[in-house]
Amino acid sequence: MFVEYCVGLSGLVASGLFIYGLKAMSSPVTAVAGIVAAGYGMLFVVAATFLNLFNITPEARPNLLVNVGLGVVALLLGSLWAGWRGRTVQMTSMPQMVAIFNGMGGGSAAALAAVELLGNHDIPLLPLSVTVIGALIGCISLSGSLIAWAKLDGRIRKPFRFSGQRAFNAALFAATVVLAVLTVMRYATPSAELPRDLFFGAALLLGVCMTLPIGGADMPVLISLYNAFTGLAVGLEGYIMNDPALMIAGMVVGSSGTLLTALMAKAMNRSLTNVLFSNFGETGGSSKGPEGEMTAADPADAATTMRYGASVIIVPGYGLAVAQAQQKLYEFVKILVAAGVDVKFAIHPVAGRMPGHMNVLLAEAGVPYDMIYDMEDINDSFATTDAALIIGANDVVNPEALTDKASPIYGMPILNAYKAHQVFVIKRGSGTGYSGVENPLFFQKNCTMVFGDAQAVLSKMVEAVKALGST
Amino acid sequence: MFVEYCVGLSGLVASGLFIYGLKAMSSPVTAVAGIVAAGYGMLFVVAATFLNLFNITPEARPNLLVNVGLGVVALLLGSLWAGWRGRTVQMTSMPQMVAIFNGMGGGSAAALAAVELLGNHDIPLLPLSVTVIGALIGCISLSGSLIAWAKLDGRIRKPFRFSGQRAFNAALFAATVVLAVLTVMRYATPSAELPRDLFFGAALLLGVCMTLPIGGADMPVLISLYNAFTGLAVGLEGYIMNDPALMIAGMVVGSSGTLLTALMAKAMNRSLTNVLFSNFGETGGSSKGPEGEMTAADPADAATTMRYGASVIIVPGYGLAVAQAQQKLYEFVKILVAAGVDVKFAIHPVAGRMPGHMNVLLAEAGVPYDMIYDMEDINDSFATTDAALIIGANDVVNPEALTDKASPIYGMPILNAYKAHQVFVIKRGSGTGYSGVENPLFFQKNCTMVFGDAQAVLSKMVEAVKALGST
Amino acid sequence: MMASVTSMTFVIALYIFMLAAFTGYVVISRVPSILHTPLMSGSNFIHGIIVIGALNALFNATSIAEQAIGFVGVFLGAGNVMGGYVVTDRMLAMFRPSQKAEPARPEQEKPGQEKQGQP
Amino acid sequence: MMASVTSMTFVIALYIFMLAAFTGYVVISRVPSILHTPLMSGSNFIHGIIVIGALNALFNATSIAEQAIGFVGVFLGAGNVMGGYVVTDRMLAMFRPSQKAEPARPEQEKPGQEKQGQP
Ligand SMILES: NC(=O)c1ccc[n+]([C@@H]2O[C@H](COP(=O)([O-])OP(=O)(O)OC[C@H]3O[C@@H](n4cnc5c(N)ncnc54)[C@H](OP(=O)(O)O)[C@@H]3O)[C@@H](O)[C@H]2O)c1
Ligand SMILES: NC(=O)c1ccc[n+]([C@@H]2O[C@H](COP(=O)([O-])OP(=O)(O)OC[C@H]3O[C@@H](n4cnc5c(N)ncnc54)[C@H](OP(=O)(O)O)[C@@H]3O)[C@@H](O)[C@H]2O)c1
Repeated sequence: MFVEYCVGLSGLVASGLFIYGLKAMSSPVTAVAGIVAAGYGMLFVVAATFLNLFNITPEARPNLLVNVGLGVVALLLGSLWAGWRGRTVQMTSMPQMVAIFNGMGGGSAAALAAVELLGNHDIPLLPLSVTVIGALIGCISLSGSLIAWAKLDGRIRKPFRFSGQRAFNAALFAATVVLAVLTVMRYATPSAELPRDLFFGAALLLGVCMTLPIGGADMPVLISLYNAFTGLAVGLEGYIMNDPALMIAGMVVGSSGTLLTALMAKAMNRSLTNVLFSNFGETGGSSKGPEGEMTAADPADAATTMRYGASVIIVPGYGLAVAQAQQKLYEFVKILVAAGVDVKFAIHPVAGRMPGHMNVLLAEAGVPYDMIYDMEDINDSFATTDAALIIGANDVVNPEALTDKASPIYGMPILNAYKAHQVFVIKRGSGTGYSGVENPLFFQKNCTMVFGDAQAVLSKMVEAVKALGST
Repeated sequence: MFVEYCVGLSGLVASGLFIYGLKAMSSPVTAVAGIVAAGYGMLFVVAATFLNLFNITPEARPNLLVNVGLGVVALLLGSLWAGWRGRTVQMTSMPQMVAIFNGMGGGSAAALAAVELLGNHDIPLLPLSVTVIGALIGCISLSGSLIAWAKLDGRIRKPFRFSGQRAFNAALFAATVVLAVLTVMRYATPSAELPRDLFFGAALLLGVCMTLPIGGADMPVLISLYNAFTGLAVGLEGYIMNDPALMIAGMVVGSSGTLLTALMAKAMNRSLTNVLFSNFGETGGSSKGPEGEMTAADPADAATTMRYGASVIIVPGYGLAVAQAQQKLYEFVKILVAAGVDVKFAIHPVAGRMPGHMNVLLAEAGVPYDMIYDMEDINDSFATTDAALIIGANDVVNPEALTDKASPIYGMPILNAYKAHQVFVIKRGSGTGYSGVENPLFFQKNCTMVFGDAQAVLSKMVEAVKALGST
Repeated sequence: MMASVTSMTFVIALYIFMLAAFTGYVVISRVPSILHTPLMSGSNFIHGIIVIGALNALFNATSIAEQAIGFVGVFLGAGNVMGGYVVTDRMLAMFRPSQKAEPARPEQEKPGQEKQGQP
Repeated sequence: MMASVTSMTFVIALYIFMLAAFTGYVVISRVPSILHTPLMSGSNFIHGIIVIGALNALFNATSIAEQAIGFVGVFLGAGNVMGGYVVTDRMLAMFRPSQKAEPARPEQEKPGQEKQGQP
């Protein structure tokens, strides 16, 4: 009894700390303290779980030592591997890393369900159903997250599509549900194992098939969705384990993750169904528009113009992240600032491929806060600025979003870079952005293209301005 | 079983609606929908409670009809009386009305506990203790709220104090706790009833004695505190009734009420201990300062000056509520506006005696939103305004708060009415406000006093400007 | 004493209390001070749910004393519910922007709107 | 299978789910979009608590199959916990205003501050 109380109360403390931590994470000022508090909660509750060793079932007692050994080894292996990966991963690969860790959680929930379904415990109908539902969601989250990881990491480059895919997925889903029902009724059937094993296989396959057709650019939204899925699975498995801490932590994540997914989709001007079923992220990704009127310049000329300008606003986009050029960019900016140029960064809320992507990147490069401006705060300044330097951004500066009702991005607020006296654009060629639409800004009179990889171009720019000296 | 499920789920729905309702109440736009949703939740859960009639204990079955009859009569009587009182009460009497309703809730929780303790149910130690603690808190809330009501309603005019009162209260509290412990141990003692009855008596007395010494002006904070108390009592009694809906609703109110109390105290520049133990609200309430330099004028003169001014800012305060003069005030304002005067209302966050007091009053009189300004928004405008009209406000325009470090209200932000070209003050005499400090503004050169009850003075002003015609 | 489908252990009760307390805290923490009074009476209304506890006690009353106290409990609880509701509703009705048909400064009426902040 | 002090009925479980879901909703509803990524990884970390469920299952394993699956479950869960924590911590560290020793625009860093609104 005493042990049970300790374990139960440790879960209470931990779930309280989790909620506190999540709440604290709603502001950058308190966020660090929040995650640390949640971390202590986790440490505490995991440690307390070992008290359950005084309480294991009689049948498991002979295996005690082996089981504990396995548990400790698994804990160490899992946390060391993930800790090492997490420490060393590059900031630009963050989304796929989160995808893996999330998939692991879903897998853990599915494994837990599998253990429950393995032993012929006499589980009543209701908990049994909950177990199976949790397993289904956990499996989808596991295999789906792995596909999302592979896509973001460039292991799967093309979305995998065939005609009738949607019908196939629907049929697969139906089959999985049927297998789930059969699994629940397994006590009534003579051969219990087959439907159960098939069920797990089908659920994993479902996650794969659901994720394959969705474009890589939509993956952040999907990862957030699978995050909510894992939370839900954890909550449901918590119920069958009679562990309210699992239920609470899982459900809190399930609901907050769902909301977060919706908020992300909204910030991208999309709906969730649109993300899941319309494959918008890939259509026309390679369409080329009229190129005739683009003016090109070489990096040194552009850099010199900016060096002798009075003010420059920098608009970073996804291309900056791809080129990993944030350090070089800041180096360039520091030289401009030293030369007396007034430099500001303008960040669009959905620049890049994940929310806050550019803020994270620039923060990593060491750009101070007070140089970074939100869209609302800076949009009026473009008209009075000498030069706007657009680096690997496209959709977020597309004036068509303001004017062309037929455009797929119509209605999205943009950064008014087109109003600047002179606009420089660094990009590799005439590739379109995420939405696949042409950007008329690039054909404007006051716009000069500087073609090349952002990292390479910026290196040349740095050299050029350095060569000018600081006079 | 079916009935039990229905009742259990009705509680689930109701507590969800309560939480939704409270959340919606955090913005004026959604608040009405929120309280309506919570109302439906309550209706639903009360109706579902009657399903428990299929489930009563065998011993109670012979009394079924009588009990149901009593229940229905009590429900009707209680809700009709309270509904009638709630509909007809004047807005200015709102705080004391809330106090009564809150006390009723506390009393209901205490009564529930009493019924539990009456029957010799074999309650285990833990629930028994929870019952008694809930009873204690409920009783304090009941009798304390009644005293608060009596004070606010003018039935008890003077705070009741004697030397050694604090020691007496401490002793009473100790005695109550001892009686509570005896009650919990009643199964061990031969005579069970005596300590229990004494306990209830002592708890009720404690509520009275705690509240008596606190000044009437501090009552709103105290009512909010007792509101949290009742919530806590309800939550605890919910535990012994095995009713999670009660637990949730009670605890939500318990915690939100505590926070609300702290926020209120903070808005008044006080701490909660300060409110409970220092009696600040009454000290020096009748001290008279130097009167020599006050300039007085009669209502007609003051009104005429304003009528021919270009701009007037009106600062309402507690005295407006006392005089119930909000309608007259708006009548006066409408005439000024018709005559082309630019009139604005400036509202201090703690003007009046409850938070948002002035907003409620002016809204009641029909003053449109766009004439009402927050302190931050209007404070810079006083310097460029022809006349400030202060009606029954005192502390909130006291410039001492800005300059005099020794003043008890030092540090409170004020409305800068003293900067206006000309200041008119409507009050009955030279009485001080809530904090009991003299207001140097009234002795300023540019300040003219218009003595009299606000309602009477404003009536005269209305007559005076009407007589001038609208030219 | 009541429905066994809602019976729970003490530890589970603590979890529920924790969650409820936290919920109350978050829900209220951003209320503007102009709404403090309606909020107070609104939460006052909500703890009126004690009336269903009192009703259950009265339904199971076996002695005159229990009936009497139960009756008082239900009466008080019903008063809390109805009074709290009516008073809150009346106050909130005054805050309705439509009342004066002047929907002025609507953006100020959503004090808690999400705002994209700078890190 | 686990401690009886935390056993609960289905209805009680629904109450807990409801409260937890609501809590998650309120807690997140005002997060600025710049924090969406750390928040995602932070909540990812939190559902890593599944590792204690997997640990309990492993501790009670009686067959090789149960031990194997339990081992995998604990491994995955531990990875979720540690990975989620490390990644979140790293990202949030970048948002620390002290990093660049330029505590500029601190008022923008509290996007959700209570604001006295006009009714
Ligand atoms: N932030 C989010 O949460 C999120 C999530 C998912 C999707 N989205 C969407 O992503 C878009 C973001 O807009 P954005 O303006 O940042 O990016 P974008 O519109 O996707 O444009 C990126 C541009 O960068 C260029 N580029 C690629 N690699 C480069 C390199 N190595 N060096 C230089 N340039 C390079 C590309 O042109 P070239 O090929 O010619 O070089 C491309 O036009 C929006 O449509 C948004 O809705 C946002
Ligand atoms: N809002 C809240 O939540 C709250 C709650 C509790 C306490 N408080 C405190 O209450 C104070 C509020 O300041 P306040 O400026 O509104 O009021 P105040 O400082 O209390 O002053 C009220 C003034 O009204 C005058 N008055 C009274 N009855 C009148 C009548 N019938 N006709 C005309 N005048 C009348 C009084 O002077 P005469 O006697 O000379 O007429 C008195 O000086 C602050 O100190 C605040 O901290 C606020």
